[in-house]
Amino acid sequence: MIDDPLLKVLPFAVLLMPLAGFVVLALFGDWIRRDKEETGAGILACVTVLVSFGLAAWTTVRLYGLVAGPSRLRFSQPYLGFEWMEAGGFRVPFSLLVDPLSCVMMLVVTGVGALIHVYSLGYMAHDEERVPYFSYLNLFTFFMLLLVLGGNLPLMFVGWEGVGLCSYLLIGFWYRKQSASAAGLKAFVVNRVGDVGLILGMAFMFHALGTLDLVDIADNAGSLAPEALGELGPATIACLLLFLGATGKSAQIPLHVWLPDAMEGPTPVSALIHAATMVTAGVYMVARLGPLYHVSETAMTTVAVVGAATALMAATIALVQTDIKRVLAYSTVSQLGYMFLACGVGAFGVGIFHLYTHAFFKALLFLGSGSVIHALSGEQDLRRMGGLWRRIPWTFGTFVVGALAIAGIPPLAGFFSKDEILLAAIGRPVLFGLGLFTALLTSFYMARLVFLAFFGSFRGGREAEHHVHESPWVMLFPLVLLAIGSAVAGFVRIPRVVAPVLRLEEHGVHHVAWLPVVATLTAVAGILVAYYLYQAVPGLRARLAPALRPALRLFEAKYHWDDVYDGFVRRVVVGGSEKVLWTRFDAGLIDGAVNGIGALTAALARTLRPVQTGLVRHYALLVLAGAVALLGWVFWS
Amino acid sequence: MTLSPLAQEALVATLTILLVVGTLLGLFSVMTWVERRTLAFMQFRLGPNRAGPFGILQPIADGIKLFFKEEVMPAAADKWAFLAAPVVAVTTALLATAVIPYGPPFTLGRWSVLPEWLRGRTLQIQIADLEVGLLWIFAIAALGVYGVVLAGWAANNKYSLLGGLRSSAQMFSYELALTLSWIGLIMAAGSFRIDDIVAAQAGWFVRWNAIAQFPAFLVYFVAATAEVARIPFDLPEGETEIVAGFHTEYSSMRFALVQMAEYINMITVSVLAANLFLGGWHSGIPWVPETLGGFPLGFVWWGAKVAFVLFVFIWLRGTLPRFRYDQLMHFGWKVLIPVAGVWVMGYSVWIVLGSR
Amino acid sequence: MDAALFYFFAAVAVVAAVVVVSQRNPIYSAFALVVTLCSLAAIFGLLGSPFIAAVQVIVYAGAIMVLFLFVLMLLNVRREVDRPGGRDRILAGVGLALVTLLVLQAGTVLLGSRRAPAADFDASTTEMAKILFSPVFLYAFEATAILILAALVGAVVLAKKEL
Amino acid sequence: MDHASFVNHAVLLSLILFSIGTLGVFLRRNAITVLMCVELMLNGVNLAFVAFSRQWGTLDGQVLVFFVMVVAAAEASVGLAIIIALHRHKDTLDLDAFDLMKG
Repeated sequence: MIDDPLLKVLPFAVLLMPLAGFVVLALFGDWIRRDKEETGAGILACVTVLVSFGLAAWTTVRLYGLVAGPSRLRFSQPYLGFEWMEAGGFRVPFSLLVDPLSCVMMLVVTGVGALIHVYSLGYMAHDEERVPYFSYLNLFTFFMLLLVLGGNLPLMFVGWEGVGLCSYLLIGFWYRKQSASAAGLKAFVVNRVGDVGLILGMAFMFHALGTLDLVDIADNAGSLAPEALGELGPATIACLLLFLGATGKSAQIPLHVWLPDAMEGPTPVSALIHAATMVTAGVYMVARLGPLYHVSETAMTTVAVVGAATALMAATIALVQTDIKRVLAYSTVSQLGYMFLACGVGAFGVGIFHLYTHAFFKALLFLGSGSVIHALSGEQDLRRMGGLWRRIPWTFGTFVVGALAIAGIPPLAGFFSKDEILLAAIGRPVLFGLGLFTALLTSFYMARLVFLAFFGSFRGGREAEHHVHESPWVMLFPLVLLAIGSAVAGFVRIPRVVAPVLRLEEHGVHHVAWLPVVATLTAVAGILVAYYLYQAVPGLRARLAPALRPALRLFEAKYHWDDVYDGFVRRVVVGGSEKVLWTRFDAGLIDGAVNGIGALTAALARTLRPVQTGLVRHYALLVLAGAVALLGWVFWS
Repeated sequence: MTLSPLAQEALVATLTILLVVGTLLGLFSVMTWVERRTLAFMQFRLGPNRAGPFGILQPIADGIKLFFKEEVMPAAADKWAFLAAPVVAVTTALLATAVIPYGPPFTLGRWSVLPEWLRGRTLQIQIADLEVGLLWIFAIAALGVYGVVLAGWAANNKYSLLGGLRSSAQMFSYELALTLSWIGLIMAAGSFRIDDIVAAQAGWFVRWNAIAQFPAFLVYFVAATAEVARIPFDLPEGETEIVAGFHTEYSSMRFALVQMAEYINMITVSVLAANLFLGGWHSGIPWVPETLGGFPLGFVWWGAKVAFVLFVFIWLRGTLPRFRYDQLMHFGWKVLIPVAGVWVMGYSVWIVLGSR
Repeated sequence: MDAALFYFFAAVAVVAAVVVVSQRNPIYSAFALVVTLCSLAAIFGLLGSPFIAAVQVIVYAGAIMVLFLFVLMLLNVRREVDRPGGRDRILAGVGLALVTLLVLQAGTVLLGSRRAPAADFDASTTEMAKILFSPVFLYAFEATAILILAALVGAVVLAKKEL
Repeated sequence: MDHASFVNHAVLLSLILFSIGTLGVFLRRNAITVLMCVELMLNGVNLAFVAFSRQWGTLDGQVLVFFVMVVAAAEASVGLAIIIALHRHKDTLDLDAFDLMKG
């Protein structure tokens, strides 16, 4: 156990900075809002997160200096000194966990978060409701930090629900727009389904291991008997239930439907919550509980299959989307599937690695798309863009870096992490094939996006063309930094960093020499196809379309997920509620009981009312009589 | 003649009481003359100088005059209350003097005129040496309000009633500041007993509370002036507004009683000022001997201090105009009490820090 | 000596208390109550509690009763109106009966638990302060400060015509 | 000589005062007098506390007396303020005049 006085305090400081920002903005927001021109609220929010980042970096450096020595370590569990819950053997202290994994997550959250806060200064400059926006953003950062730093599952769950709440608030931020508030509700409701799994999973976990402490879970998991494929042991049940929670938060099949709709929120929110941080919480949780998942073959397989299927499905949907943000949203879903694929084949560190690189380039892409939208005064439709690279060169440049990174072109960040995932999956031909094919699709749809948006001629009309303008420096600055990050982040070997946390032996990495070449070629191929279809020979698309019609129609309908859910909800839930719960249960039983009690009380009151004469002396007499009676009772008994 | 110890105690106590009350009553008469003379000098007049040398017999003349005047009682007055009020006033005024030490403890010489058991005995002119001395004074001062209220109410005269209300409001407003100004002294001495507070001021005169706790002294002096309704705080008897306040309807000996109560109160606060703030019977210079030829010099220092404070009261009367009533209340509640409160807090912090 | 004083003050207190209740003029009641309070203070002193005795006079006689008198004068209350009526008489009868019962009950209990005074008893101000500022009573003591403040504000709000 | 032998009688005195106060509370119609009678009751209780404190040789009773006084002060100030407000409202202090449950 690392016992360092500073590490007992620093994580709390990291955690509480954004909370402080939120509290100040929430309490004194009206006062700050009074001056219309100033951006005080935003600057305050940025400063708190930046300070938090600085403290996180300090924590990391400190920790790194301490763990350089022995390899088997129990990591620091700073403890606030009070139990949050305690009942019998069930004990939940308010403790945080500082280890390399949470440090990586913490740095990603605060680092990317800070850049997005800064970006928001520019993006939200003209919004009336800046103050609530920044306060939500700060609150989100706090909960996200709680999620990644929480030392036990219940604490993590608090963060988990908190980010869900902030996500809901921010998706529906422009609540006057019907679709936005609907999307917020959808995200919330869909996530609830996953949360049920999470809570049940926690309960099972406690049942199986007798602890909810993350370090203890990792330590005790090894003592459980391995459970083979199809065997329904406690670990399998717990893992599957928890994974249900993960699919909710991380938008995996079957609970992925909320994420594309979540794009109704402001673009920086999409970048922060729905690309870089919150949606990766599921991956983080699975990786964090890696030692437990290892016990259950079933769970591992489920994770891998769901991940791969989601990756492929989302990538195919992304091919046909015309909304720039929706393309990126499906891309996110797909990349999250990738991460789960990595986890499912046992390479949890690699999953985290991809999470980490993905945070850079996907935040970059979202912010870049935000910059494009900003430049076009709110236009999001790819069909009304084109030729923008000349007009907004900085946005274009950084966007291309991000696109190449996600496509997996060396030496950008995406190449390394994707290469590692494929390497980890190489023993499973089907999964490997799916992964490789998804990589091809990824590079294809990203290239399509770039070509449609930035090349060719402008299709948005002459009037709109005049207004196209490059974004202010507060927006470009984070883009540049993220572009640099996307370029170099891959050189940090995250899997090795987090290995001690995951209790994984440093298995001999057998390099497969041809894999990088194949992966690169796949990516290049995707780009080339896109180039031919969208740039060099535009007519080719029309000729190919009839042949692919059924597939394209399926993609455009998003595999009918929403229709199925809609049908189910409308028939079963709404119908059942109306016919049984509302008319019978609510109106009949509950209302009847309430009204009955009310009537009874009224009747009783009518009989007792004469007692209330209103004369003080009568009351005094009664009090005295009561005292005499009481004294008599005490005396005579 | 030999007496039992209990009888000895009783005899000494009775003598002390007689001495104190007699002195106070005498001092009251003298003070009326002193005040009039002093004021006259300040205003380039002569003042009463006819009766006796320098007019020193003037108080006796006044007394005789008042004694022979007709007593008038308003028809609508509440008889018993009207008669009781001056008595209550004088009683409370005298009760307050019971716990005050008058001068230092002294040892009687072995003079042959004294009975055997008194020779060489150490005595102090103090009626009761209570552990809660200052609290007693505070309590009795609180009761002093009743004389005023009763007098104001009993006469059934609106000027009296208003005067009574004003007086009582003023008295208990300033009582708070008065008491708060004592807290610092009590903390410094660690006791409510007045002798202890005097003892805590022994040594160099910088240890006198008037210097060591200057703000408290300021508050005390102002509040005491208001408490005994002296100029500039003599609103209760502001003759331009409410005739003579609560004692408008009093005449003859009852008027004299009311006056007596006021003068005794003034003497009490002066003695308290000397005892609590001006070092009591300590000379303020350590090398001055305590006795001179068997005579305790403390009486000299103590008497000088009391006389000085009394003089200042008269001096104020000759110098300052009267406050307006709202100014009076404003000053008492919003200036004096906060100052005293802040001083108490600051001083207690100082004590806590000092004890570290 | 002490006992004689006690019985004297006890008699004064009881007589004055009867006057408080029987007087129709509330001003007389108030003065009678002051007398009761002061006699009680004397009794407290005789029971060896000088601090409580002083506080009794300061708080009750010096503050609370002055407040009563003030209000009486402010409202210029003279006499309670006579209003003969059966209701009052019934009330008085029932009240008297109940009080008698109370006295009988409590008296039996109290007389049954006679107890000689403790041998060592030190109620000096210092001892009082020690117990008052001990953790047992400290928070209650601080709470009374808040209570007084609240009462002050409440009284101002209630009694003022317009704020 | 046991100089506080009258302690038991002090307890009785407290009972007497309490009863007189209680009687006053319903015999008097004047609101202020009633309030004074309540003070009388409280004082009876205070005396009991002091007497018991003397009997048992502990100071807890005295501390409670202190608290009772504080509460009595608060009660009197608020009570009198209410009486002033009532008097302004109905121009009387007769308790029986205030028998309406609303303004």
